[in-house]
Amino acid sequence: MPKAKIYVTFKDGVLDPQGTTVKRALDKMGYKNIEEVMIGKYIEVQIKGTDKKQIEKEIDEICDKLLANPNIEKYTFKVE
Amino acid sequence: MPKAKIYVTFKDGVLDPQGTTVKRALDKMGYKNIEEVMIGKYIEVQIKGTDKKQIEKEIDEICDKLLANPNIEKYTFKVE
Amino acid sequence: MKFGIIVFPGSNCDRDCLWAVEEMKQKGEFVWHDSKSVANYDALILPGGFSYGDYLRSGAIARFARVMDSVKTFADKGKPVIGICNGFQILLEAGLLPGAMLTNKTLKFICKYVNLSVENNTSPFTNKCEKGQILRVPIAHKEGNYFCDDTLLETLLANKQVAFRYCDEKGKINAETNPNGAVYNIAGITNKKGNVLGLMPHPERAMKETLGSTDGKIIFESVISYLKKR
Amino acid sequence: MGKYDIEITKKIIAEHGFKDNEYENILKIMGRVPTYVELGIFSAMWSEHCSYKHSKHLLKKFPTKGKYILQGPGENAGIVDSGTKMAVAFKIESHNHPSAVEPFQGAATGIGGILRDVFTMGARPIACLDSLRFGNIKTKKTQHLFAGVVDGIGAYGNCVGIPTIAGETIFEDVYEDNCLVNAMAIGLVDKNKIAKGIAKGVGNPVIYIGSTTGRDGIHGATFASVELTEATKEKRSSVQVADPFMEKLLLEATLELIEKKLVVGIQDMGAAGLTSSSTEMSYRGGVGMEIDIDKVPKREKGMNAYEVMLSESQERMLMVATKGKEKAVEKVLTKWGLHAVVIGKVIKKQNVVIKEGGKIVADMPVEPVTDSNHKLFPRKNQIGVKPKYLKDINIKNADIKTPENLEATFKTLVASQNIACKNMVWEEYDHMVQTNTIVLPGSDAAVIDMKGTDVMIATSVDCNGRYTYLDPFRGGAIAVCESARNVACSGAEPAALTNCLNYGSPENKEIFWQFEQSLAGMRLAAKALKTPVTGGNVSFYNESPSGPIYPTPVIGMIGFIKDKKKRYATQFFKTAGDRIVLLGKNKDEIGASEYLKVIHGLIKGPVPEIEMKEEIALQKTLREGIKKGIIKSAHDISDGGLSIALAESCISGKLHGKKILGAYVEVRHAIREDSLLFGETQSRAIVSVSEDKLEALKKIADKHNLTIMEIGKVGGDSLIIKTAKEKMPYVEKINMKLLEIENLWMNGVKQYVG
Ligand SMILES: Nc1ncnc2c1ncn2[C@@H]1O[C@H](COP(=O)(O)OP(=O)(O)O)[C@@H](O)[C@H]1O
Ligand SMILES: [Mg+2]
Repeated sequence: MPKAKIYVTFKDGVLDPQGTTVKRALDKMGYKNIEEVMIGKYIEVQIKGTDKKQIEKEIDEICDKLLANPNIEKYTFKVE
Repeated sequence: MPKAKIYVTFKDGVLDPQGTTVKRALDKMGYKNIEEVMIGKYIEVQIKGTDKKQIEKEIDEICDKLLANPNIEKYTFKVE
Repeated sequence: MKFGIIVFPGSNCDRDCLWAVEEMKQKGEFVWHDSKSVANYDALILPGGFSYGDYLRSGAIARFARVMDSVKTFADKGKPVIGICNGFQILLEAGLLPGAMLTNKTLKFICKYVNLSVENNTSPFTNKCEKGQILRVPIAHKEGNYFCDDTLLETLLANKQVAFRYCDEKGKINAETNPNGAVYNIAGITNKKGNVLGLMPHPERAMKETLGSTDGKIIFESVISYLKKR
Repeated sequence: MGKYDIEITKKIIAEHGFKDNEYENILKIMGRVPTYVELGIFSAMWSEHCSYKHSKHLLKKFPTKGKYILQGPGENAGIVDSGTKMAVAFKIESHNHPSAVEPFQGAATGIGGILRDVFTMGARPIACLDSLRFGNIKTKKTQHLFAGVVDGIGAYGNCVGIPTIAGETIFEDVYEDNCLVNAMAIGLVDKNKIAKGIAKGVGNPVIYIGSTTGRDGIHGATFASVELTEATKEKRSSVQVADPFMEKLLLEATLELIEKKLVVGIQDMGAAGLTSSSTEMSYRGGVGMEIDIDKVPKREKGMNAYEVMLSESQERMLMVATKGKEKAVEKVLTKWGLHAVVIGKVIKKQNVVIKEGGKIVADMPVEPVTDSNHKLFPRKNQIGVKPKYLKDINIKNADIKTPENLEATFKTLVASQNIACKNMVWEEYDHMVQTNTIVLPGSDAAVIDMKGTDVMIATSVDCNGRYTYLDPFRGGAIAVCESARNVACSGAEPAALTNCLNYGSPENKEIFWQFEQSLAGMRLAAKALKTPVTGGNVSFYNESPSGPIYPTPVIGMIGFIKDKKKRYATQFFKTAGDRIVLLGKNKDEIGASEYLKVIHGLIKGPVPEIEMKEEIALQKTLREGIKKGIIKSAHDISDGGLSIALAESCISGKLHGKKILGAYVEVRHAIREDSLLFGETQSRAIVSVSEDKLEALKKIADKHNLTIMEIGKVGGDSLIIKTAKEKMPYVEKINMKLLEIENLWMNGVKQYVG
């Protein structure tokens, strides 16, 4: 069955409280090379269908409507 | 600067309440083709360094120690 | 007056809101999220809780509940809608209010009494308050870190949409009195028209001296007075 | 039989952890070699965790009857009468081992389990309490466990909408590798609508509700019955992940089903999952059950009957409904987004019959699997032997030097881990949802209002494991007294208790002695205070390679304030000018104290004496004084002694939005200065009254034969304590600004956990 891999990340300029905290924790743990951490979502969707175009359209739709909040997040995906 | 892309997902057999709930929501919204949803984390780390091996080692370490919960999660990553 | 209280499967302040409405000697009714109409209410409350476990993002799934279309129509007619905590998050996700909610800067759930400064006393929800009045009301949330960009903030200010800001007991507003990292210490906003309020603090928990404060009442009093005049 | 007809070898028997002649008994019960599935069921049901084989005979000795008791031990939760239409269901349970392995999910699922125990009775949960024990907060490991556990408890209770209103948080080295996470839940149930975990009515459908069954937690009950080593951690099959939203759906649906009288019997699938729920429900109803494994909703492909029966996946319920009402049941469940899956039926033969692929894979009599009175049911009549460590356990006061600078001692103590404020814990919990929390965390007991009645419920969880270690009998008695005393400080009458008994391995005779003795102490106190035991939980095998934990019998106490005026007290001072009064007698006791541990580095006895007569006199005085509106604040003296109790009375009001208020105190005494300021002599409390009520208070105390002494006055911005021996002049021992004390107290723990 086709699988969509979806990546949801924060838009530029949106503060990422989790990323900031993890970065600070890593600092404290002695990982001095880490410059920046961004924590987003990785979503895998198993989807029925054979028409890749159609599937991509559907995935794009559910990302836009539900999986990401366009006010603060952006997304990319690939269908395999 | 090198960037590591990290994917954290649940180990097989571990309950994913978020995924199940989102799947149910999509059902209700009329997306009947969606068979399964898994929600994990996607993390981007900007890291200083030139030695790819070394960077990979460091990323692996922070995944294991901090970014993933080895009791229930697994991870993969790639350094770009 | 008749208040409709929208109940999602994971709402958990629905009963508290009903109780608060009844404490104010008003009628209240639960409205199941699958309902088609909310037309026969004078005001709506979207209560706190975890509508769908708050999985994915708080309020993200709730926004698609069937009742939300009629909530929009209700709001478009200029009738008062209050979203408390999770209700606020739902209104944001549904686009009834501008902006978005991020995880608290501490990454932790915070439940405690805070002080709010009333920024605007012309809305249906604050008309009984003095401007700058300080209200003691509890918060209880993990995702209450209100976010908007500078442009939106300017718009909010220009339209007097900021209803409440976190302050200390003397009214001082600064980073220290900001419990969750919200932009501009924002605790509550209204829509442009002023008839939709979203706020993170729980006025329904501050209705009685024995619960720690009666300051929540003034928000309900304001709505009731507004409805009477309408 | 069946496709998993694995040959039962010696090795397989050994792997199931059977001891002594248990396997021989199985052969006698079955009259044949058991199937693999049957063996698994026996192993789970006969594990310590489910069978209580080491403890049952001692638990039976607890007082269990009294004027308030509607449901004693034996059901999913105990129930007490509040005198209103609604009764109070409550229970405590441990989730120690899962939390040690995976703190967030372990603690979260612990809350889930205890909530289900309460709502399966038809009770709507109104509060949770948590009793937590970790190693030293200064270690990375403890900080990690602490953060995860607190986060997990909060995430779960907050989502379901149950306020977590009280608890305790204790740090002692012995818990470093074996933290304790005990959770208690309280619910309200209509007296006429109490549901039970019972199967009745041959032919009635057996319905499965909730989350899917996965491979998680297989043999959890057995796992809870072994010591924690690296090897057992590895062996642990995948961790259970909490789904609080599912719990919320189950809660609402269950209550609606019960309300609509669609339930014959219902029970959650807790320890040993489908196995224990099916056998226990059958046993209570004197019937049997047939279950078709193929119908059970599974999360993973290829799961067999053995795995399905032993899975401990969370958020699942088993219910028996009346035949013909399936549609009505389905309707309620659909409303909540759930499904009713009929997986079997009630049968006459008192056996549990498990089918898979059309074949019978288990067919076993219910009684010997479940009933501890059955002659073949395992029991271990262990006899304890007094531990060797107790030989030289007591110090002589004379060997301990009183510190020169008592103010410095006070400073160290007020910032020490077990005394410092725990607000960062309860602030992660929604403790106000449901708008009934009258006394928020940060006072001796939490008080919850029962709206629309003249009744309020006061509750507290307590235990001092160090006391129980140093003197199991007294420790047990004190645990009961302290929880009752905390409840009395709010003005309530203690009504009943639930207990979570956390110990090391019962196979160790010395540990078993701790168990016997502490239970004897608890019995004594519970009888004297008229607080029967309505149930609880035993958690043995709390050991790691570094040794056993302190014997830790955690008491969860429920009390009532019944009064039209609903008068209650909190621990902090109210008004400048009020008089400060010490209730109870000061004794020369420094043994077992926080002071002895923190300042002198000694974990030594003697544990303070406990005299039930004095304890009862104190509690009666507190209650009467509060009810009559005389006592304005009441705080019992516990960890850290008199000086700490005074300090807390001054500063803790700030957490409740009140001003902090200083105190000027002068105490005459005939004991050591350190005993007076830091000793933990029992049955004492600090109260405050307005000046004109002093006489009235004295009268009440006299009536109950309680020692009472006016020691000072509320006011100012400092805590000043002066002491004097007999006729000598007063000497100032402590004089500190409250802001400084508050700073130390608020940051003692916070500095390590941010
Ligand atoms: N884990 C916790 N959860 C909730 N409340 C807690 C927790 N730990 C401590 N508290 C609260 O902190 C206050 C002080 O606790 P404690 O020192 O154990 O009191 P006491 O000595 O009177 O038993 C109490 O109100 C208690 O409920
Ligand atoms: Mg106390």
